[in-house]
Amino acid sequence: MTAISDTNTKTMDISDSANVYQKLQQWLVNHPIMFPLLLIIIVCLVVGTIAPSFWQMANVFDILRASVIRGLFALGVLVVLAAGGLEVSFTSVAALVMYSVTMLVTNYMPELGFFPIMVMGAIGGTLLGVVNGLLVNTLKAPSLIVTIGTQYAFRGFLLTFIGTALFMNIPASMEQFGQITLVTLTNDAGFEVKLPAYVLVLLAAALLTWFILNHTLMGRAIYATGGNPDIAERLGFKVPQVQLFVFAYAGFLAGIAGILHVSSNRLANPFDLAGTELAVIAAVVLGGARITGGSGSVGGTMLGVILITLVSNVLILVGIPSTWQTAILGSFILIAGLFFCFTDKKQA
Amino acid sequence: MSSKFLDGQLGFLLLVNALVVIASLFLVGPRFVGLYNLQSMAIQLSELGLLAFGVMLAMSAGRGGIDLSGVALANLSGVIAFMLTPTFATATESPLLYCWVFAGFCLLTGLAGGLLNGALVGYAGLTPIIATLGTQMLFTGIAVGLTGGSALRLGFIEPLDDFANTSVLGIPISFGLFLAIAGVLALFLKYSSYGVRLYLLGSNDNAAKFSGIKVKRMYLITYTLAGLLASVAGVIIAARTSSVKWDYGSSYVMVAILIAVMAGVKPEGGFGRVICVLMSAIALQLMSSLFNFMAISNFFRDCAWGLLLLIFLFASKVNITDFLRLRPSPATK
Amino acid sequence: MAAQPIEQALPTTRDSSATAFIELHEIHKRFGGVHALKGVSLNIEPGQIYHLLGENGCGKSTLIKVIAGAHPASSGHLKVNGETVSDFSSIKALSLGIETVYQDLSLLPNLTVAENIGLSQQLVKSNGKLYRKLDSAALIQTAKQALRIVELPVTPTFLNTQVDRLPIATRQLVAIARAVAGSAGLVIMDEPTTALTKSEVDNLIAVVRKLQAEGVAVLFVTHKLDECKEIGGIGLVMRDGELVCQCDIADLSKQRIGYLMTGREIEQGRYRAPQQAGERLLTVNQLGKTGAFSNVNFSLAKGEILGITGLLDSGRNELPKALAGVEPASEGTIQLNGRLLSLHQVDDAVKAGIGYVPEDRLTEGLFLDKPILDNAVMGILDKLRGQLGLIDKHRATEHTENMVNDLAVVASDVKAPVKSLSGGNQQKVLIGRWLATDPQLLILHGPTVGVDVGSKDTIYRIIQQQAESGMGVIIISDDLPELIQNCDRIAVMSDGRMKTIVPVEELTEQQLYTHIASGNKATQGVAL
Amino acid sequence: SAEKEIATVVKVTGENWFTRMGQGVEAFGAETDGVKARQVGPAKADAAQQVAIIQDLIAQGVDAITVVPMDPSALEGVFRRAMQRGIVITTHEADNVQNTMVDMEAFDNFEFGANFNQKLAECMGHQGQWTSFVGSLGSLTHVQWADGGAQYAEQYPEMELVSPKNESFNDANRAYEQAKEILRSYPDIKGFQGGSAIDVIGIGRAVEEAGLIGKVCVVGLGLPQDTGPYLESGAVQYISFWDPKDAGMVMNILTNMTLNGEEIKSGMDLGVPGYNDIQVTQGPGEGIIVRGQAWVDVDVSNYKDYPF
Ligand SMILES: Nc1ncnc2c1ncn2[C@@H]1O[C@H](COP(=O)(O)OP(=O)(O)OP(=O)(O)O)[C@@H](O)[C@H]1O
Ligand SMILES: Nc1ncnc2c1ncn2[C@@H]1O[C@H](COP(=O)(O)OP(=O)(O)OP(=O)(O)O)[C@@H](O)[C@H]1O
Ligand SMILES: [Mg+2]
Ligand SMILES: [Mg+2]
Repeated sequence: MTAISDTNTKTMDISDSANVYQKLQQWLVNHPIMFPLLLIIIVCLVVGTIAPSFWQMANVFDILRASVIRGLFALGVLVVLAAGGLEVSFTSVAALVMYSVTMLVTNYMPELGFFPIMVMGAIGGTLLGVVNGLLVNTLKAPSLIVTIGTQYAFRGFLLTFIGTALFMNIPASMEQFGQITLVTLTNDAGFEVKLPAYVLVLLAAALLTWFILNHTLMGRAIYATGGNPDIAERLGFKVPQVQLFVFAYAGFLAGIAGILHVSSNRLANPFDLAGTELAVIAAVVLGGARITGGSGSVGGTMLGVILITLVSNVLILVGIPSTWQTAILGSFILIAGLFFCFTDKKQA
Repeated sequence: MSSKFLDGQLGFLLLVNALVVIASLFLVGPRFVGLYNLQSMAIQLSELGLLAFGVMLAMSAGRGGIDLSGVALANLSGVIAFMLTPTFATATESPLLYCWVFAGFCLLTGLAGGLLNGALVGYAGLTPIIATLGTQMLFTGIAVGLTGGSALRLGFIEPLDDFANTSVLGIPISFGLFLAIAGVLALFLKYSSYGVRLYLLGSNDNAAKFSGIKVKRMYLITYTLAGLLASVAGVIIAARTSSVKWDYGSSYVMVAILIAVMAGVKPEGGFGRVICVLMSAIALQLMSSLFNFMAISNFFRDCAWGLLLLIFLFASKVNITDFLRLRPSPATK
Repeated sequence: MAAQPIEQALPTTRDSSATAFIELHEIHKRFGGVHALKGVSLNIEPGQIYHLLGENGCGKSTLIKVIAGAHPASSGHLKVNGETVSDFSSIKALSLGIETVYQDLSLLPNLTVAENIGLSQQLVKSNGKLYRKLDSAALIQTAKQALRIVELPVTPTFLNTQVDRLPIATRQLVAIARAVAGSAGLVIMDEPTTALTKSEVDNLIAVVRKLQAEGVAVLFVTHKLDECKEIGGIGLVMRDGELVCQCDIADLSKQRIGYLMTGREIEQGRYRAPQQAGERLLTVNQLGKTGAFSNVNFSLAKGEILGITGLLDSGRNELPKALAGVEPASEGTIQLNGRLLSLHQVDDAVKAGIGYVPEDRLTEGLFLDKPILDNAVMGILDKLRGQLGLIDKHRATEHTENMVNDLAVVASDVKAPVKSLSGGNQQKVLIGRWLATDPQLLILHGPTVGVDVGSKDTIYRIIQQQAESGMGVIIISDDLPELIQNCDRIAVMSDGRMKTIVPVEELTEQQLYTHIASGNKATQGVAL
Repeated sequence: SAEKEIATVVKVTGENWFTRMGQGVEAFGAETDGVKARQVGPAKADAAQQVAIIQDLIAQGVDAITVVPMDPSALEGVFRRAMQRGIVITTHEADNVQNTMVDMEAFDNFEFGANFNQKLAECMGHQGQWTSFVGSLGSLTHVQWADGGAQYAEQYPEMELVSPKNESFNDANRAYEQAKEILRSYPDIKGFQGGSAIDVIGIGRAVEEAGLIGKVCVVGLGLPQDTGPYLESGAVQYISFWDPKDAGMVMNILTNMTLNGEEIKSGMDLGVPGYNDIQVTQGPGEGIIVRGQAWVDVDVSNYKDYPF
């Protein structure tokens, strides 16, 4: 019947009337996740050919380790983005949580185990996230602008009322957790490369997020809201509830990220993390999530994160001064933006 | 196009300004409204104000419009001008010529950067956030790359320094320029067909397309204007600090947005008045100086800015659907 | 006409409240100043089929949105199965078994077919709570069943297709599938057949019968009387937000319904004597747009009014967009006064002297938040330039006030936002804007959709006036009386081709309908 | 007014370094009568904010401003204007500023850099690859230390300087990442010379995690308490620093002397340890440069003696 014949012809007149190039296009359109993957491969090949020392396990470990914090942030941003919002306050959330929790524990219960500390961080982050959610719901303003506001408010609060001093004497449990290693290699140069255990946290978070997005009603509700809030509302999805959830979840991940940041750095510095927002959003966008909401996948986001980490870590190897990193990231974002615009047009 | 001059927003802003001034008189004393302080505030105001105008234009054009790349472009234009100018004029022999050439290159860079933003938003159809986020990093990155991250000193160039700091009839020249630009911009937005179309476009870009407004070109022009304004800010910054650096004023992005929102510019587009932006910029400058006078922690000021932004959002009535989808999603009709 | 006695020509509707599935009592609905529902009372009984008839903008969609819990009623109350429902909401309606196919289909563009069909049920199961596991298996099952009912394929590829990649007809079927998926007590369909072919419609009717047999009530909103008659059931006629008749559809003649809907005998009388073709204005040659229409040829004389009609996917919506440069044609030529036009954007068309009043005035036509003034003069800004090339506000205001008077727009002040106007007046402002550009060719797409009787008449007279003064006019509409009353010739499109162009004098509605029906596609019922 | 007001403007408020400096400023204010001394600074390391603060201080009509510039060149203009209005301007860690009356350096920056490298060279056995870090290329003194170190190293042909002046942007984590990169790119690296106060922390961590303690030497600027753990673990051998408290004090002393029109001569004793025999030289502009010998070398044996 017409409906189907239509759909078929749609796909057909692409497939048969198309040369390889168009097929590739179409394939990319259907597999947006391939975009960051391709970029990663390109970067690796370029760097690898210029500097063979790039091909070593050490690199993989380092990139994984360096991806953890950014990865956690990115998952939060992904969820908010999928629901059609935008969030830039997560670094402030993380900083506020990590510094106050660490300080609290150090001063009053230095013996506390790592798990309870992590939980405290998660709860703290979630609460701040809820504040974001409530504000977005009540102010009915673009969430980018709302969270810019809270970003400053949270940071200002932290530095005005809680403290500004960097301190090293963090709780033993945190320090130890940062040290736990999964694998230790001794590389040809004779020094050890460790894969820290906290990469597992990112793994767990990724799995959790994937489950929420793909196997819960909330997940579908998130995409529905991102796709078209009015219709979602009409079909019985409680949009405000979705808003609240996504921001709370982003806060939750930010809180955990903060705690991990402290225990891996073995110091608590309230000035840390600020200013890394854009790189994170860049990662999510590179991973194929539309800034206009309703799309995005965990896999893509993780690839985006790895891509960003790759770019900001390996430039020294190929002798590009680190000063050009920002420019390269910027152009990557634009490329990604253009690419996905193009695929959108293809679909329409 | 047609709205009475003194609307609620403007009245409100005037009130805020009055209150701040009165408060400062009590808290700091007449010194606060002394000529010198007024001048120094005016000088500080100019660069921020120009960036805020850029944000206002982008927001008014709708489609989730915003310009995150303003400061980056301002600094980049300074850097590029610094590198190119010496090939045409030397500061020591012909300072005046040097300054004009410098300004010229700044504006050219601003023009180019603005065109890039405009092309990305208008013709390529990128969401303004992504486009200007990308260009922000790109501009910053180029500036860092070119300068290796360090500041470049212009040194003392008389005319440039005068432009930034000396006053005619008590009005600092740079501020005078800023006021002039504001005036022209206001007139232009209210009485030119571009202005009328801009606000129509902002309020419904689909209808704009159907009624023959050249939407793409409108975005191009709008973001180019924003770029130009940014580069003027770049000139003022360079003149004021007699140097150029990639990360100067990294706190301006948010403050510019704050000024715009305080001024009642609707983030979903279609509304925004120059006079209001001017007033809210002044209000912010007054408060910030007041804080400095009272030696209030600068951290607290950040906090206060954040809260202010939220409060003003609360005050302004914003349409719910626009923050859920920054661009109206294709109707299922 | 407010206190018009409701005709109760139906035994079933007496003392039915005992058996009624849904009872509405004195429902009112206001949007800002628009009073869309003015005290509607209605009983809906199990296994009964209803046809909600009425002019555009009379409140049909609003009524069903209230029943479906999408809009809270401004006043009045609503009972389901005898008990009054408090805080009625979409999810509540769904859980009570009220399923809806909205006029805009209300599909989620970025979700798959399966999800669009199956999710509502899962929501109902968890009664709105989102912190639940998604039962993918059940979702697929529901989707498959529903798709089978409407005879769509159940292949995984189709199930996982994103809805915004489907053609409109398929989307409509998906929306219907969603409605019949659940175990419904009432299925509401707001103009479900606009895009369907005859066979699809027949299939739909079969579905409806099945539902009826299962004791499900069905409420159709439609403009297509033949469909109603074929299906049978109770006709509900609305006029300007009021329910003016509930009676067996079989007992209602077209004329009768026309009278009930409009409150006056619809004079088939034409507005003007047919014109003998004057000087050639527009020549369209081999015009085509991939996926929409192809080799369309026709011409238009100065002062002539040409009607274009056809099914929704016949290309009748894309052709005018091509002529207006909104979505330019991909092949063929357009000549105006013998001058060859190249239309890449609307502005080209405007400059060439073509005006296009789009179909949806709310999203495509007007800038609702902006003053009438801006909306009215935006087309002629360049003409309003004063010294320094700046716009002369006085002349702008003057111009707008003249327009408001000429077109009898009911408005307090030209600085009031257009959204504060009533539907008809909004439409007048929109037309006024285009007349201001004094085009040689004016294209009106559904000029009176959502416009009430009074304004309709005014708008027709304006159109005629312009034609008299030598302007060429094209009206795209599926409101056949409208076409017959206003046009000199009527072109019928189907399958992207221009099938026939018929001079109107030798044409009745019935004949026109058969023209639409003919063509290789079988067709659905005649439009009223 | 009877009481003179001296304002000290630092790069950024809150960091331990400048908190310590604030103590010096307070102490000075306390023990000097007729002078009101306070310290202010921006919330963010942003030159624009520092300029704004100074501009407002001028407007407030303070008698003297002494500044630790975020970015010296960005301040020339505002300094000149301040002095035109008869306000005394002095600086610290900015011996290239023209518009200042006195610039105070705790020591000769090249000597300081050389001192780092001397320690490093000893530790490395005067051979092998080494590299240097700076907070940012913008911060002059860091660059001077790196250059001073490089100059000193030239006398040992076996010592090879690789990818010099890595920017840590005053972020321990960034320094850490950079150090790891270096370790991978130059497997035979033997020594690191840190620039900003947190560089050694980041580098130390990298060395520790790479299990290279004892194989690689790390020296640089650092604060005893912050660097303590790494001194203990042996990842960091030496840190040097000058006591920001004393610096803050001396800045204000010199500023006060300038206010009172007292002459500042070589050999003077300012009564602060490390500044008992100051060297005065002509600066790039009108002003003079005052140097002390106020640096402290610290290793695991004695870092506990310094409570900051
Ligand atoms: N969301 C809304 N805001 C303001 N007015 C509205 C809204 N929805 C409907 N209206 C107005 O309410 C009246 C009834 O609209 P409704 O959509 O019910 O008409 P309808 O009978 O469905 O017309 P059609 O046959 O064209 O679908 C119209 O005047 C319309 O302009
Ligand atoms: N949002 C609004 N704000 C203020 N007044 C409004 C608004 N919407 C409608 N009105 C006014 O309320 C009155 C009733 O509106 P409504 O749409 O029912 O008129 P109508 O009978 O449909 O007229 P028309 O035949 O032109 O559609 C009109 O005078 C209109 O101007
Ligand atoms: Mg309807
Ligand atoms: Mg109406």
